[in-house]
Amino acid sequence: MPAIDRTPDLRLVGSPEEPRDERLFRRMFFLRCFEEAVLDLFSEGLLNGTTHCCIGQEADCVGIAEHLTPGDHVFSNHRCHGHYLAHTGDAAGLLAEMTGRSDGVCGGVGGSQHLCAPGFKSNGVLGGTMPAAAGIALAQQLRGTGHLSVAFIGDGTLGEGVVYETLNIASLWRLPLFVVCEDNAWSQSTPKRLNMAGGLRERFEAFGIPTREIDTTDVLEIDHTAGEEIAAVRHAGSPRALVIQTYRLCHHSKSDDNRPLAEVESRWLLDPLRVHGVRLDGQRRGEIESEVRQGIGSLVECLRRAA
Amino acid sequence: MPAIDRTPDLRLVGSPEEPRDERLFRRMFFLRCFEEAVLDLFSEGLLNGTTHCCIGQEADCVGIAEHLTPGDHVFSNHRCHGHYLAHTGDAAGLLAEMTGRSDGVCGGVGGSQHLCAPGFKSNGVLGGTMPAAAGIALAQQLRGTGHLSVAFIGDGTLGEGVVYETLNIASLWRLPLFVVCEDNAWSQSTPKRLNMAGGLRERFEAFGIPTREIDTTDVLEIDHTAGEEIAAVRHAGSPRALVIQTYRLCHHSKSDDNRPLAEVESRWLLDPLRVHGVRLDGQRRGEIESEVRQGIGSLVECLRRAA
Amino acid sequence: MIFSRALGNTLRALLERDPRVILLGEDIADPYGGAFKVTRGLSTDFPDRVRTTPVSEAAITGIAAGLALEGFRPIVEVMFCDFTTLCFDQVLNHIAKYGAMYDHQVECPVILRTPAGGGRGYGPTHSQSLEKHFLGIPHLRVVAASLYLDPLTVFSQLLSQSEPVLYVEHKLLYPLSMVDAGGDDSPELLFGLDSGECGLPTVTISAVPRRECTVTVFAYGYGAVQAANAAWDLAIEEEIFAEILVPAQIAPVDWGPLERSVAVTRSLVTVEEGTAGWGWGSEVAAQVSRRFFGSLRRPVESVASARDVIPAARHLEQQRIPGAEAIAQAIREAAR
Amino acid sequence: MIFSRALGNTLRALLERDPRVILLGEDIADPYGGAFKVTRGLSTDFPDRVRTTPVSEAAITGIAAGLALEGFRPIVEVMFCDFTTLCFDQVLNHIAKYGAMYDHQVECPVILRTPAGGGRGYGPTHSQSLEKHFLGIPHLRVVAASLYLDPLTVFSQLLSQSEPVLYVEHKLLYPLSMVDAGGDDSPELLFGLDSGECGLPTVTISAVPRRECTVTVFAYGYGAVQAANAAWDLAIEEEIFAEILVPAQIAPVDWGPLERSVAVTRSLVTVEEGTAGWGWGSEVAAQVSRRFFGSLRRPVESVASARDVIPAARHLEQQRIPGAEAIAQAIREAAR
Ligand SMILES: Cc1ncc(C[n+]2csc(CCOP(=O)(O)OP(=O)(O)O)c2C)c(N)n1
Ligand SMILES: Cc1ncc(C[n+]2csc(CCOP(=O)(O)OP(=O)(O)O)c2C)c(N)n1
Ligand SMILES: [Mg+2]
Ligand SMILES: [Mg+2]
Repeated sequence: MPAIDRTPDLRLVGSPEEPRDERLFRRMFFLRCFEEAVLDLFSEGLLNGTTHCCIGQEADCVGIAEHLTPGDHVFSNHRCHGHYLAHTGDAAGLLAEMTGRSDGVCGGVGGSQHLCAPGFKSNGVLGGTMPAAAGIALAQQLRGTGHLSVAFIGDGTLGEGVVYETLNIASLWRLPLFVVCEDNAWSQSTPKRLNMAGGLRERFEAFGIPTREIDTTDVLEIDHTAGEEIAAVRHAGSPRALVIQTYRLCHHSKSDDNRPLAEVESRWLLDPLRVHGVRLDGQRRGEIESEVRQGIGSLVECLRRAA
Repeated sequence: MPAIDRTPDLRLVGSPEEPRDERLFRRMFFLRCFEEAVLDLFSEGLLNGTTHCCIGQEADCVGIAEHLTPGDHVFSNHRCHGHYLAHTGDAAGLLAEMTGRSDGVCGGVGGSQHLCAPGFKSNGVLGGTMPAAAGIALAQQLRGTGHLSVAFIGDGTLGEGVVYETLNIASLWRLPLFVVCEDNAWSQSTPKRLNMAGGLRERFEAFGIPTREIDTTDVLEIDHTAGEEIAAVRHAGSPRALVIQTYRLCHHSKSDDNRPLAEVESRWLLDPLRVHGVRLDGQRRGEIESEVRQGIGSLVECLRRAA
Repeated sequence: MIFSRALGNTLRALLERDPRVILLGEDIADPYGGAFKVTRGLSTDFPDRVRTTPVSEAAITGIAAGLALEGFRPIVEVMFCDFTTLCFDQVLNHIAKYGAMYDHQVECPVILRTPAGGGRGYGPTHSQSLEKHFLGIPHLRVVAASLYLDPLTVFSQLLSQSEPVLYVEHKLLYPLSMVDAGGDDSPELLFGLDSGECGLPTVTISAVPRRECTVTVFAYGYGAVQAANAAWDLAIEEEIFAEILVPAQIAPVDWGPLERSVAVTRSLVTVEEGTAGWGWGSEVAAQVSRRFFGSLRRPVESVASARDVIPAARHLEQQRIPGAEAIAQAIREAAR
Repeated sequence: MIFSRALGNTLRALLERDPRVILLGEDIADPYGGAFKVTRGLSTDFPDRVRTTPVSEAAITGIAAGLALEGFRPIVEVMFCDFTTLCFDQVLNHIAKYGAMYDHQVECPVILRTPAGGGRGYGPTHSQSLEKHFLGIPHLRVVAASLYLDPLTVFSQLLSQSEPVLYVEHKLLYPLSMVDAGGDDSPELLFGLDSGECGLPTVTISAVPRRECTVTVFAYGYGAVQAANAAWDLAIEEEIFAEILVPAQIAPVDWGPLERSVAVTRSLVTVEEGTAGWGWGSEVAAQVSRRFFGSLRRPVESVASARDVIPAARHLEQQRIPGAEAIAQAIREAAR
């Protein structure tokens, strides 16, 4: 098994010099292509186990990552590919991990839900990651680093009690914790109305945590809002929450989707690639897409050869 | 060991014919005398283990109990003597339980924190009683009984995640759950400001649960409010919360009190016995007090002889 | 019929015949019907009594406790056994305590069902067999799903009594066919039923009658299937004859059936998928070593998973979870 | 010096010499200093690093996890062992997993300390010894407080390594004096130290040298104190000589010291206060029965609590928790 090269591929992650619009598009498209490749590999039987793609939610991943600096920390959940890739650019490591290779992110032990890199971790046990993220924020506070700890959770995860225990302590101790709640309106097979009473934003505010709610798949809006919110966490050194109303365009994991077809279809109109893609010059967009496709393609090829 | 008589003593619980003002006073004084006796017995070494008295919070116990009918259910916590006595009048059973007698409420197994009677239970594991209370409410709903389930919790217990899990489900399923949060400003040795971020009422409202907050030790106010709130739960068949700002005038358990003396002393001015006691004719009040003292006295005597 | 279907039919039958039965669980409603599809169809027919819940393992377990205290018979599906950790307090400090703590004035017969085990590449937090941590909780029964005993028989017994239960379903059983011990599914193997003392029987499986067996294998879950296969192969290929005992209830252990077998074979292998150490097999080995002190031919062999997390990568997972060959090897040792 | 003081001094010393040490727990701040006063004085001197927390066992354990992942050495006080059930998910699915699950890129050396055990009439939810449910969690060490080993020695070792730890403090130890094994506290008993392999030693206690002992007693917590007393009485009054082994670490078991003793006595009693079945003693009995197959003189005796809740009433409590006499009786049996 030839070792893989895990240095981020600029065709996928873009370069800092690239115009922001293009770079954001490239990075979202990178996540999309990666996950589409993953789903293909599953169908082919080359991957096993389970996986949770974030197709449709790429703007969250990319928009937040824009504002993090080395020393910040991200704690992600089961739906972590996008968060991981936006944070690290390490497509090769993640694909290797999902293939079960020893040169994967976690040597094949973690698999799709349990990733780890400097400043990044994920765990598939819902909600239980929240206090760990708060503990990391406490470490940052005690060290006086000025860094922050980001916790990504889904709407369904608001069912878990430990989330509230954590919000209380984070607020009480003024921890630099930034909670990003990706509200995609569904929790596995369960629509929000069967899962959640009261308000989403109120659940954070009840603990004295300033909370912003945006209903968008537009990466520029997310980028902008995240910038403000993250700056505010850094400035005040205390927690904030951002609720993003979004939608998952793919299955919950691999093949489980019982949502009304019309609902899903209507949401494709708000596909973040589409929303932001129209802003790009058509030709430039085509170039970016083909670069990303090549990047992912060569990666998949490399792993396919090794399999 | 002679068997004790567990039929409620009218000197303690009063009779329905008694004027309400007098009866409410009698019942609060009953709780007070009982617990003072308990603390004495501890000092004498006749009781062992631990206990959590509700001295100062009697108005909550008595005021709520006024509005419950057979078929309703109360789930109480570690500080359960008052809730139990207001619900059952069973002073003999409770004292026997705390003495470790086989004819105690739970045969001496439960002790001070784990009581059980028809329509009543308590458990000393904070917060964990909330879902059980909700489950009882669900049973009542499924049976269409029109009854309700009351859960007593303290302010500190709002630290436990399972409380929020339960609030969400109770609201979502419209369960006839009535949460009474006795906010006595302290959680064991910890003042609220070191324990709690954000607002208390907001924590219930965030889940869509109508919540009323009253700052009082006046049994009439509590009686009145509880009457309205309980009627509302019965009528709508859905959950409500009542937050009562009160104060514990005794130790947390037996001898642990590090609260500022001045704070405690100032709260004695709002002793519910005093607040309501002034409404009574002095002589009548004296009669009631001596009846209650006699009732408790003879009970203690009976157990002392058996010891 | 495959196990998941048999189990779904069982739940349906219980709902039909016992109005006290209520099903709670995450994503158990139609059209999804649960992560492993066991409850598919049930919420459509019993909308009030089959309730999908928020992602709140502790609360739904506690709500079941309240229902049970009021005379209902709640059955909770915990989506993955890995998340029973979140129910641990409710089970240990509430559900299993209420009866005894209140001096038996009440009963709290909650049943938790949960899919356990690896072999599907789900990784460290979705592949565990955590039942070992629930064994030995006073007043809690732990029961394991099996292909050899109709789930309706099992659940009927559980509903006829009043102790709470953790019912563990190995995920690899779901797609497998139930084995009709009396039928011709496995004409070669001999099946028996020792009704024991706990109300649930222990199934015995062997290629030859007990008196010709030289080793007893005590196994449950998917391990029982692997052990039965191993027993057959060893009988055919190596003339090693093992009697497999598959208890329905794994805790408290019903010692009678096991003692009757070990009294003959005087050698024992335990098989479980949980990690080694303080597991099911430890208690069994301790007790059997005591009860048969001086009369066992060999020390008790215990087969279990490595003391480590369960990796996602298939080849790594297979190294840590006991496979057919590990079981066969233990039987060979024990038969000597 | 009494144990609670020795432990408090230890925590103080750790705070002084290791800036990575952070203490978290409910009501641990001054003037209260914790339900058992162990941390008294510490928050006054280290206000940032000794933090009283809300009543949120899961979150504070998880916050400790985050701190540990970032290089701190958090020590969490869980007010009663009974409430470790609420930390169970954080310990099992997070803290104990991070190292291995992330292929050892990180470490998560959280230490949970918790008062356990009965004897004080606190009733069913405040008297338990629940450590048995944590034994056998891969990558978790379980360590028991003891009068025979300075807590500073223990905690220094724990801070020198990177696995998470559950440290169980039997409540009845708090007011008892530490025993200086080399000193003249108990001039009659012989004390020894087998340093073993796990980094923490096992203390040996006996009235006569090992070669004259006919039974080994493996005990921890308050049971170790009871066992040491029983050993002395039995030696004086009945000429029964037992060697008590008190391991600092109870899981994983450090087998070396135990094997060296049992190799001589060929008879073993285990003592624990947790309920019987799937406890510490079960694993020990299983392993010793295997390792000494054919050479033990008698089956391993296990002393543990009844399989039931712990009643509040003192006389009922005493019936369920093993007392000195139950331990002495087991030693008599085992010495035969
Ligand atoms: C503690 C726990 N309970 C249940 C699950 C199973 N599960 C995995 S994802 C999921 C739904 C999560 O919904 P949400 O938080 O909205 O995230 P999304 O999947 O929509 O991104 C569930 C129930 C889990 N992983 N962990
Ligand atoms: C799960 C759990 N954690 C901790 C405790 C210990 N404890 C007993 S009472 C108490 C304080 C409770 O405060 P609050 O809810 O405000 O009730 P109060 O005592 O003021 O009536 C604590 C921490 C417990 N009993 N259960
Ligand atoms: Mg969602
Ligand atoms: Mg309080």
